[in-house]
Parts: sequence; structure tokens; C-alpha cells
Amino acid sequence: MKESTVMEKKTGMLQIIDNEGNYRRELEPAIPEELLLRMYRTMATVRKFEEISMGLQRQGRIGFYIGAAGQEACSVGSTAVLKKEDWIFPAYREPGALLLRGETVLQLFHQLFGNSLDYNKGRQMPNHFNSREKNVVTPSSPIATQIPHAVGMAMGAKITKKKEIALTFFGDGATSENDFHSGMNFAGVFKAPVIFFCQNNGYAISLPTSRQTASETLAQKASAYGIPSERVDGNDILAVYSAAKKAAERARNGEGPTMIEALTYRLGPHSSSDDPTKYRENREVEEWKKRDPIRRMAGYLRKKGYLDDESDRKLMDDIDKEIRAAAKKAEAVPKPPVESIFENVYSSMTWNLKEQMEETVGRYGPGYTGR
Amino acid sequence: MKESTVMEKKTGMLQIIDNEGNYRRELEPAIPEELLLRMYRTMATVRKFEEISMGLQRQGRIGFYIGAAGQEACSVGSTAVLKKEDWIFPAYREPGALLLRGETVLQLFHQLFGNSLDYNKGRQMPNHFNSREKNVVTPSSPIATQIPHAVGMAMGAKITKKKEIALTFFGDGATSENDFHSGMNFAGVFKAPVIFFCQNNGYAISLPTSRQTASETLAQKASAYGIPSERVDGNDILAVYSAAKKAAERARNGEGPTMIEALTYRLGPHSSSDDPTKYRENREVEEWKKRDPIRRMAGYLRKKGYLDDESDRKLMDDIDKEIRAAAKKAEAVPKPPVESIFENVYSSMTWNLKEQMEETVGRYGPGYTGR
Amino acid sequence: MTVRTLLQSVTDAMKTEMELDDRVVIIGEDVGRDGGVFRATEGLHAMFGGERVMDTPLNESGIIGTATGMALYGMRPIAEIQFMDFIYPAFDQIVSELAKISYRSGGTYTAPVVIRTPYGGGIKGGLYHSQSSEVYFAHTSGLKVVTPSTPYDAKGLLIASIRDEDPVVFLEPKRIYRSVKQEVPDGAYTVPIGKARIALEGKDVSVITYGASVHTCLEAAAMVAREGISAEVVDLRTLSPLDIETVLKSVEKTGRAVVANEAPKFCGFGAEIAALIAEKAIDSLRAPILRVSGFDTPFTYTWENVYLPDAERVAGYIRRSMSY
Amino acid sequence: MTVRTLLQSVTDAMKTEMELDDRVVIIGEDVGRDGGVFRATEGLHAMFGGERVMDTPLNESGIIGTATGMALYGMRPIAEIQFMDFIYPAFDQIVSELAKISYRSGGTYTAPVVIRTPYGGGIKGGLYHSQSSEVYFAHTSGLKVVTPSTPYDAKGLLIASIRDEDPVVFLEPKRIYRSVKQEVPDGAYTVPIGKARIALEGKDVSVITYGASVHTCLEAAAMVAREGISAEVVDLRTLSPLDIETVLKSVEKTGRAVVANEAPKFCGFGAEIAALIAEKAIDSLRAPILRVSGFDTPFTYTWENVYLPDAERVAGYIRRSMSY
Ligand SMILES: Cc1ncc(C[n+]2csc(CCOP(=O)(O)OP(=O)(O)O)c2C)c(N)n1
Ligand SMILES: Cc1ncc(C[n+]2csc(CCOP(=O)(O)OP(=O)(O)O)c2C)c(N)n1
Ligand SMILES: [Mg+2]
Ligand SMILES: [Mg+2]
Repeated sequence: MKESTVMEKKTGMLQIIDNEGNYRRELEPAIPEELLLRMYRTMATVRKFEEISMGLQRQGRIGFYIGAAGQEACSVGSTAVLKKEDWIFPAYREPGALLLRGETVLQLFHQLFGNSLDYNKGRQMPNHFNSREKNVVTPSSPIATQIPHAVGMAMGAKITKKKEIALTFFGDGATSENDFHSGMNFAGVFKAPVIFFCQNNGYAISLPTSRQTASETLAQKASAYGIPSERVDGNDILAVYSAAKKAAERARNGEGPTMIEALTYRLGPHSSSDDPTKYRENREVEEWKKRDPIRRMAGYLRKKGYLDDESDRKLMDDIDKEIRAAAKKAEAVPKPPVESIFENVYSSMTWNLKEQMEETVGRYGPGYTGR
Repeated sequence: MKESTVMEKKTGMLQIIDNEGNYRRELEPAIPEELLLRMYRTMATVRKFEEISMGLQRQGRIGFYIGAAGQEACSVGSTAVLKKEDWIFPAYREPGALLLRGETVLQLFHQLFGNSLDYNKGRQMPNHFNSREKNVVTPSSPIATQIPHAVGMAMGAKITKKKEIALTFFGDGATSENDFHSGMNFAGVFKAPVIFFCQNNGYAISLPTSRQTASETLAQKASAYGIPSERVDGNDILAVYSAAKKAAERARNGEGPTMIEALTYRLGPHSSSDDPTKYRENREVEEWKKRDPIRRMAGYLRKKGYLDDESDRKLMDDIDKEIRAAAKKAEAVPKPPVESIFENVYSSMTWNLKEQMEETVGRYGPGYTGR
Repeated sequence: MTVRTLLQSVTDAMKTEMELDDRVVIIGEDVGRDGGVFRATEGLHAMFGGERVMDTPLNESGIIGTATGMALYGMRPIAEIQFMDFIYPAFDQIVSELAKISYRSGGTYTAPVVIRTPYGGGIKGGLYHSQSSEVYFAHTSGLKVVTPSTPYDAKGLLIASIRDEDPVVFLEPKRIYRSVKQEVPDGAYTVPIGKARIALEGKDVSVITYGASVHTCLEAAAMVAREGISAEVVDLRTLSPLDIETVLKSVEKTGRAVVANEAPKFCGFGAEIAALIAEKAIDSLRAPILRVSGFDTPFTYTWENVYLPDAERVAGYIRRSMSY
Repeated sequence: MTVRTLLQSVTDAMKTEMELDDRVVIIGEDVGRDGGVFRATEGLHAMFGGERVMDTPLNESGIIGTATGMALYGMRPIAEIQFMDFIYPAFDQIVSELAKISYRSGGTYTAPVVIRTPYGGGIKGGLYHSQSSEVYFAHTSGLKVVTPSTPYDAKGLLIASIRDEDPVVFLEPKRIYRSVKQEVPDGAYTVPIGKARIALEGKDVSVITYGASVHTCLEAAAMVAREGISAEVVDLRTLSPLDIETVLKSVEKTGRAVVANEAPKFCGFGAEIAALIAEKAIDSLRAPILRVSGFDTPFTYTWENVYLPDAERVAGYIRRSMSY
């Protein structure tokens, strides 16, 4: 595999499969076929979901989209090592984490459309996926704020002698934010069972990682907090899985937190509002397309004999159908009623909210959904 | 010198003079006798100033005091390497920095009394020493906020192609704050000519450094930002000077920032409001008294033939007299007039402030100073 | 019943709830062995151990952020911020996260954190140990803001805050931590959040206030009483959600309103009270709505006694209202 | 004169001042090669280079903190915060440092930083790309808070802000970045900070507003004009220091006040306007002082058009005031 100019500095990183799916037997983790196929399906679903959603966005049917293309192995490979009682604190490029845990594409579409079945009741922009049932905790837009939450949850599990651990996702840019610093430091001091998963995709919007910090690697930032860390090829699902597995074991054994820096790349724009040609070369994108994590995993699965042309095509067809059907269904669901604007601010509605709700209902009518 | 249980972990630190003032010739920096004596006098002044001020505090003549006893070598040794055009961004344990730059004890007392000659016009608690003339920038109470200011000033100097550099002081506790993280990271990225001087005195109020962070040393935090760092014996004026000198040269040569971790100890309470027996052993204090930086420097000066019993006694007498006279003088200075409350909020007074000032003057009379 | 200071009531409230409910933990700087810089957590570390009374690194956003994580997980953390003046590094965690978690998740997650912090002047704390920035939090939808003025209320309101499903910013008027004493019941009881208290009944003018200023206003009321003015003193106890009914009822009765607090006046909490009265009870008014507040300056060290509205200043505003 | 959008005026103001004054630099996230997420700094990196148009790491307190250091050193930094919703990590640097440096140092140091940030709803930004939290800053003594509603004012006020000795929070109503166009002079000119503008003269009711809401109010005024109501629309332009004279003069003339903004109502900026009127002009009032604002909830994605006061809602309040 050719060295990239952008991402891989002299410091090493764990890699198990190459661009063609050849793998290093001595490092290959033992993942059951069923799980491998589920991981593959999830990654492919994320990719297709994005393709279709970006289309909806361009047609003005949803307001915004923020994609994960090229980074699917990160959230899927790490989520795969968790138990279902463990908690996930995502950013916005981890629909894969929810899907692998069994959240439906339909539910994700409810969120994109902000309709009445959206768990968030239409309050957040697209891609702020939250699922109480799947222990995926409500993300927000401000960068890095979820990190101390993951640490606090893990501290709580430790205090109450539970076995649950936390996994949190963030980007390279997030390592500069205050909450990375506070979260990492608290985790180190309290030996919290948490996995810090940094998706270093080379850019924070337009800023390359080399201008984000003068630190040689992001992984080495962990040493400032007495936390061990590992660098992995983030487009290599086996490498991600292995590193996460080790980190999860450490956490479960009371050995505290681990940071993982996964070197990856977003193939698309930062979001549907972004024009990446302003700040990066097409050549670089092309280079990274060769390392597509889905193609690499497919290669591996074929070599293992778990996948062939036909089963792959059928899978892709199924996914496509599922997604298109879900999009249609979600789009047809009405908005939450206007009264919902005033709910969940407090556990019970205060007088001023009631006053404002009454005024609103007075204008739009009770149960108004825009139709 | 005996190893301390609290401070010195396995990682090494630069030390040049021992507790008796014996020194390692091969490491001895070339400091002119005049400067050495001025540094010594400054350290002794800081100590005496504290003793007398704590007395004033106990008598209720000033409201508060926050001391530097035991840490004098840090601010004095590092300030000594600067040029007078360089800028200092202090915390609250660096009266030594001001005094070495020629600020008077009398002026410091004006600050403690918050009188009309205080540069701050009586707005801050004691020990928030500021001196525009000496390029010592107005400190505040929130921990670590001065760090990005120092970086910004240094970035400014670099952009405008000036030669000035910045020196900022902070404690071990401050390394946990957000502004340490942001300041260090910006400095690394912009290669700002700044010296980060961390006085690791083993405690942040009651919290020992070992609970402040799981990092082995504080110095190693610098590597998270691509910044070189050094650990020194903070009670060893020559070690402090040498490390600071090297850092200043790097900064002036366009090589960017340096972090210095100085291992030291505050012999007194955190502040006049603190009871350190709640969180530390007397044994530990006694251990550190043996490493008193002033005694160690005196030993060195004697060995160099720059100081003897008589000149030392005379010096201490002079200092004592100077300080007592200054305290008396400052105490007699009236408060700033009540109108001053409303000044400097904005460059020109707004209508609401005028209204409030008029009401106040209406009640207390114009130019009221409490007498 | 035991005679307690406001500070002792705060400690007692935490102790009481920690005994009753395992989920309650304390997190903050120097809250452990040291017992807190104001001694609010004294003894609790010894009683409940370091896992329930957690000394943290020096980082306020870490304190609030991890407390939030614990609350999401089902615990009931009480986060102490050493001085209100040092809450701002945690501002993002408070206003972007804590306040909005329930809303943004459609109520699927809640974060019942109590943030305790001493506030206000009167201890010679100068610019950075004296601030009253309650309005930042009162303006933030999703937060409740509570502030007691008596030991009884301190305990009852703090227990109510700990039991509340919503995040609560619990402001402790440090000036009266030790100066006000009162018989306080032992064991658990609550004072409801969102209910004001008539601290003194009167009929000529309503003085609406909270926190340490309640005592200043009572003193002022005693002063003007000698001049034949009967002032009613309303202690809000909760700033958000505000007890609008009690405020309006009082103003409708007296026809005059003076709002007193020690925060800067411009856009301060007093403005909301004045605005609500001007919106909902204007016809009962026989005088302009007056606000007596701290100045629109940062806090000051040397002149703190002039900065803080004292009884004489409040009395002056009452007289001004009466003579209109 | 060139026809410019509000956004183009902002860019032009920076360009103009950077050409005139070497001390002016820009610092923020993605402000360099990318030209800013709203394109406000487009072209400036190419013109002035990376040392004067600085792309920073992702950290808002670092942006404000280093800008403050530069200002202390004598420079004139303009710090861009990508969205007002992301200003809170810098809150401590803004309220504890920037706002208080002049005061706490007895005026020996000043920190003339301009913080530019887009604010307000209307771009389908949901909870975290739509906020209007101006009152946090307006309440903070030591800060000036400015917000234009027209391209002409945007340029003139921004240049005045850059030249001001005090720190200025410059709030850009992003909803009207591109929708309002106007002839704007080329080259430097200033619009004074602290002076409101009568956007529309009227005699029956004063509608006091600022930012994007100015246009909503003008629309509302046009609506009610058809019903024979003559509304005066006051565009504050500066929130702090407030132009109290213009506000009072208008209310004294009309006898009626409606305050309109899109921030949450409770303790919002509208409260101060109402409180000042209730204090200083109560005898001119012929109706309660009404506030039409955003709701006391976080911002919402799906229902943003209901959340934001539109002309019809403002008109409703005007009618309510008139029919009192
Ligand atoms: C506190 C804050 N500041 C700024 C932003 C605007 N913003 C959104 S995403 C982003 C870049 C994030 O970069 P990174 O952490 O590398 O994640 P990536 O988008 O590359 O996955 C920025 C600056 C934000 N959301 N929050
Ligand atoms: C933001 C903030 N939080 C809390 C405090 C209260 N406080 C004052 S000094 C201090 C400890 C500082 O420790 P360290 O940085 O080690 O400096 P030292 O006092 O030991 O010199 C604390 C917690 C503060 N001043 N600012
Ligand atoms: Mg990135
Ligand atoms: Mg310390």
C-alpha cells in the first residue's frame, strides 16, 4: 500500500488488510462469519444511505447532510467489539454505530426529515442520530462536548460497580477542543472504562491535521493524560476491530481508558454545505478512493469465502431497496404537532411555556402539523 | 539531595546547586555578580514581603494574601533571562518577576491595600500585581486564562517581526484547565515565541499533582502540542535560569515555544484563607524547608565569594526596613475616589454608568474616599 | 430540629440525600479531604468515601461534563463550582449540553445534575470572587435556577433540586453562609421549586428580591416602616421557573414595585421582573418600576460596600417609589 | 457606491480597514483559504496572506484568548466565531478576560478585539446553528454589542467597531446575509456605535427591534399600516451601550411599545428595553409594554418558521397594543 503524503507520518500504525483484501494471518482477529457479514452490510448501508440522502438534500427534500463515506470502518469496526449494554457517545459521522446495533434505516430517515417519529422530535439538524434504546447517546453539534459525557458515564459505571463501558467518537479537529482535554484528563485520573476513538480524516472542515496541531501524531496526545494509545489504519476494518477489542478488554478489566487514532479520510465534502475543492486536491481524493474500506473488506470476505459476486450484488440490491422504501415512508410521516415545540424543555411545562404554547395553538390550531 | 516522595518521579530533572550551595561547575551558567546579587535580593524581598503582608492580613489591615514562599527561584530565575521589552503574563505567585524588573515594594503594597495609587484602582484582590510600565500584564483570578494571552502576544510579535518574547507562569493545577490546552496548541501550531513556565508545587489547593493528572510528568504534556520541554529543580535558581535561558534563545531564534516544568513547593498555605494541615503532612513541609531556594542561593553566593555573613545581614536589614516603611506609607494612602468605580469599564463613560455615578456621588459626596 | 447556618443546611441537605439515595454523588474541586473552600462538603468525604465525594482536577467543564455523563447514566450528581466567577469555563457544557439534552433528544435522555455554587459579594473577594451572573442561567431554557435566603429554604430547596428531573443551578449566597441561623428540621424535607415566599407582608410597595439581598431588603423595610411605609418583601427563591403569580399578586395589591438584587442592572434579572410587571400588571401601577442593583461595572474590591446595594440604598428606592 | 449584500459589506469593511491599518488581523476557523463557512473572509487570505488572515485550530477560547493577547500587544484583531452557537467554549475568555481587562488593570491595559459571529435563525440550522444569545454579552459590563440590519450599517458599524478602543461583540444576522442589498459607499466610513436609527417613522406605536427582526417589523408595520396603524420602527443597531434617548423619545411620542427580537423571551434583551421604559417613561404609556420574541425553548429544526416571530406575529402584538 502506497504511503500517503497527508496522513501517515513516520509513526507506525496497525494494518491487517491491504487494498485488495489480502490479510496478515498472524494479526487476523477471530470474528464469526455472521458478524463479519453484518459489519459489511452495515458499512454498505451507510454508504448507500449517504448517497440517497445527499440526493434528497440536493432536491431540497431534506435540509442538510453530513456524510461518512470512506470512514465506515471506524464506527462499525469499533462498535462491533461492544456488548449491547455498553454506551456509545457519537459525533455525526457514525450512523454505522446505530445500524450495527440494530437501529433501522427508517428511524434514521425519521431523524433526517425531523418528523413526528424522529426520537428528537424534529429539533436537531440531520445526522444527529440518537437512540435511547440502543444506548447511543444524543449527540449535539458543538465539537467534542460528548467526550466528558462518555467519561462521566464510565466513571458512573465504575462507581456503581457495573460492567458497562463507554465508546466515544470524535475527529482530529476535536482533539483541539477544550472538552477533549478535560475528558481525557478526567478519564486518566479516574481510570474510567472508556474508549476514545479519534477518526483522523485529515481535515477539520478546511484545516489539515498538520495545521490542527504541531504534535507528530494525535495518538501521542494521550500520553499527556497517562492514557495508552494506538494508531490504526482506519480504513481497515480488522485493524480497527483489533485495537478496539484490546481497548475494550482493558476497560473491562479495570485498566482504564485507551485512545485510538484511526487514520482515515472523508471521500465527500465536510457536509452538504461544503466545497472541498477549495482546500484539497482531487489527486488526494483519488489516492484515498483506492483504500476504500468497503472495497477492502469485500476483498477480505471474498478471500475468506464469505462473499462472492452474486451474494454481493444481491446484498447491494437489498440495501438499495430497503433504503429507498424507508426514505419514502419517512417522508410521508407528518411533522410533530406544534405543541411539541414546548415539550421536554422541563419535565413539566412551566407557565411561560404554556402561555407561549397557547398563543401558538391559537394561531395554528391544536395538533397542527403543517398540513 | 534526598528524593522526595511527592514530587520527583522517575523522570529526571536539571539540578545545578544542592541544598548547601555546592554546584556543578560544568553546568553553571555565566551570570554576572551584579545580576546574581540582584536576584538574591529580589528573592529575599519576596520572602520578607510575604512575612510582613501575612502579618498585616492577620491584623485585618489587608484583606487577603497569597504567598510564594519556597517558590521564589522560579519567577526570579526565569525573569532574569528576559530583556526588558519582553512581556510577562503572571499568575499570582510572581511578585519576584515585578521586583526584579524594578517595580517597587511600595507599588506592590498599593495593590495590597487597593488604594488610589494602585495601578488597578483597587479593583482586584491582593496579589494581582500588574505593571504596564514593566511589561507585566494584568493577571486575573481564573486559573490559566493568561496562557493564551501570552501566546497571542507572542504571535503578534512574530507577525509584526518584532523581537519580543513572552513568558507566562502557571501552576500544576493550571495544566488541567482548558486554556492550557488551547494556549499550548496554538503556540505549537503558530510557533509562537513563548516560554511556558509551570511551577509544579505539588498541590492545587488541596489536590496533589498525582491526582491532578495521570501523566507521569507535567513536562511531557508539551509533546501533545509538538513543543519541547524540560524539567528543572525549581528551588535551584541556576537550573531555572539555565533552562529559561535556553528557552528564550529558542524563542528569539524563531524556533518557537518551550515548556518548563519546575519542581517546587509552597512552604505556606495556599492563601491566607487556607489550612494546609487538612491535606498535607508536616513532615513533607519540613523536608522541603531543607531545599529552601533562598538558602541554597545564599550557599552558592558564599561559595562564589559574593556574599558573607555581614553583607547578608545588612541586606536583610535593608530589605526589612524598606518593606516596613513601604507598608506604612501605602496604608496611609487614601482609597480611590468613589467616582473611580465607574471608570475604565469603557473608554468613555456610558449614560447608565453616568447615572449610577451621579447617584453614588449624590449619596457619598464628590471625591469621597471613605474618610 | 437543629439550629443551623445556611452553610450547615447545605451540607446537611447533601448528607441527608446521600444517605437516602445511592445515586447521589458529589464532584468538584477540593470537595473531598479538604471539605470545600467554604467547608460545604465537610465530613462527607469521611462518611461516603472518595467514590461518592470526588475531588477533581482543576477543570470546570470537566466537572460539569462528567457530571452530565453520570446523570445520563442514571446517577444524581451534585457538582460544586468553587465560586460562581469560575463557572464560565463550563459554560458550554452547561448551556449547550446540560440545558438542552432533554430537548434535543426529544425527552429520551434527561440529565438531572445540580450545580451548586457560591455567589455574590460581601466577602472582600474583589472582581473575581463576588459575581452574581444568575441571568446567564435564567435566560437559558432548560435550566432551573434556585437561590435560598434562609437555612430552612437552603436545605429544602437543595433536596428538591437533587430530586428534580431537570438540571438545576443552585446559587448559594455566600455572604450569608454563616450569618443567618435558624431552626432546621433534621431529616429530609423539600421546599418546592418555583414557589416564592412572602418574607414580609406589607401593603404600600412590593420589594421583589432573592438571595442575600432578601436580608438587605428586610432591613430596608424596617427602616421605612419607621417612616410609616409598609413594604412587602417577596423572596423569589426560584428565578426560573419564576413564581409569576406571587409577584403579580403582590404588585396588584401594593401598586408599586421595587426590584432589588446585587447583579449589574443592565439586562440583569431585575429587568425580567420589571418587564413582566409592565406587561401583565401595568394598570395597577402607581409609580415607575424601579430597580436597585449592582452597578454596570465589574465587581470591585476596595469599594465593594458602595457597589452592593445596602439597606439605605434600597430604602432610598422605596421612598422614591412612594413619593412618586 | 456599489450594491452590496450585508455579507459583502462585512467583507468589504474588513478589507478596507486591513488596507488602512496594518494592525488589523483576522483569526478564526476556516477563515483562510476556505474564506469562512459563510464566505465572509473570501479573498482576504489571498490579499493579505496567512499571517494576517489566520486559520486556527478548532478551539474558540484559543481564538479569543490569543486575539486578546494580540490586542494587549497593540494589534486590532478581528476574531470570527463560526456560529454564535459555538461561542460558549470561549465564554470565560470573553466575560472574565476580554470584558474586564481594562477595568481590572485600572485602564493601564485595553483589549480592542472585535468578535464577529453570525447569529439567529432562518437558515434551517436547528438547535445549534440558529441561536441568539446576545443578552449574555449585553449583560456583561465592559463589552459593547453591535448588530446591523442593513449593508450600509454593517460596513460602517464594523469599521467603527474595529476602531473602537473597547472590545466589541459584532453580531451578524445571518438570515439576511444575502437577502438585503443596498448601495454602499466604497472606502472607509463609520456608523457610530451607540446610536439607534428610526427605520420607519410612525406615531401610534413604537416597535423596538434589531438585527434580522428589523425587516420582519418593517413588514409588520406595512401590514398594520393597511389597517390605519402608524408604527414607528426603531432599529437599535447597538445593544450595549443602548441608545436610550431614541427609545424613550419614540415611546414618549407614541405612548405604546412593542419590543421584538428572536431570542428566547425570558430574561432576553427585550426585558431590558421594557424595564427601562417602565422606569423612565411609564407615564407616557397607554398600553402594557409587549414583547414578541422567540420561545423560551431551545431553537428547533422542524418548526423554525413557527419559532421565529414573523410579520404576522409581530403585527398581532402591534394590534394588541393598539386595542388596549
Ligand atoms: C465548538 C464548535 N466549533 C465549531 C464548529 C463548526 N464545525 C463543525 S464540524 C467542524 C470540524 C470538525 O472537524 P473534526 O473534529 O476533524 O471532525 P470531522 O468533521 O473531520 O469528522 C467544525 C469546525 C462546531 N460544530 N463546534
Ligand atoms: C477557573 C478557576 N477555578 C478555580 C479557582 C480556584 N482556585 C484558585 S487557586 C486554585 C489552585 C491552583 O493550583 P495551581 O495551578 O497548582 O497553582 P498554585 O496555587 O499551586 O500556585 C484554585 C482551584 C480559580 N481561581 N479559577
Ligand atoms: Mg476531521
Ligand atoms: Mg500548584
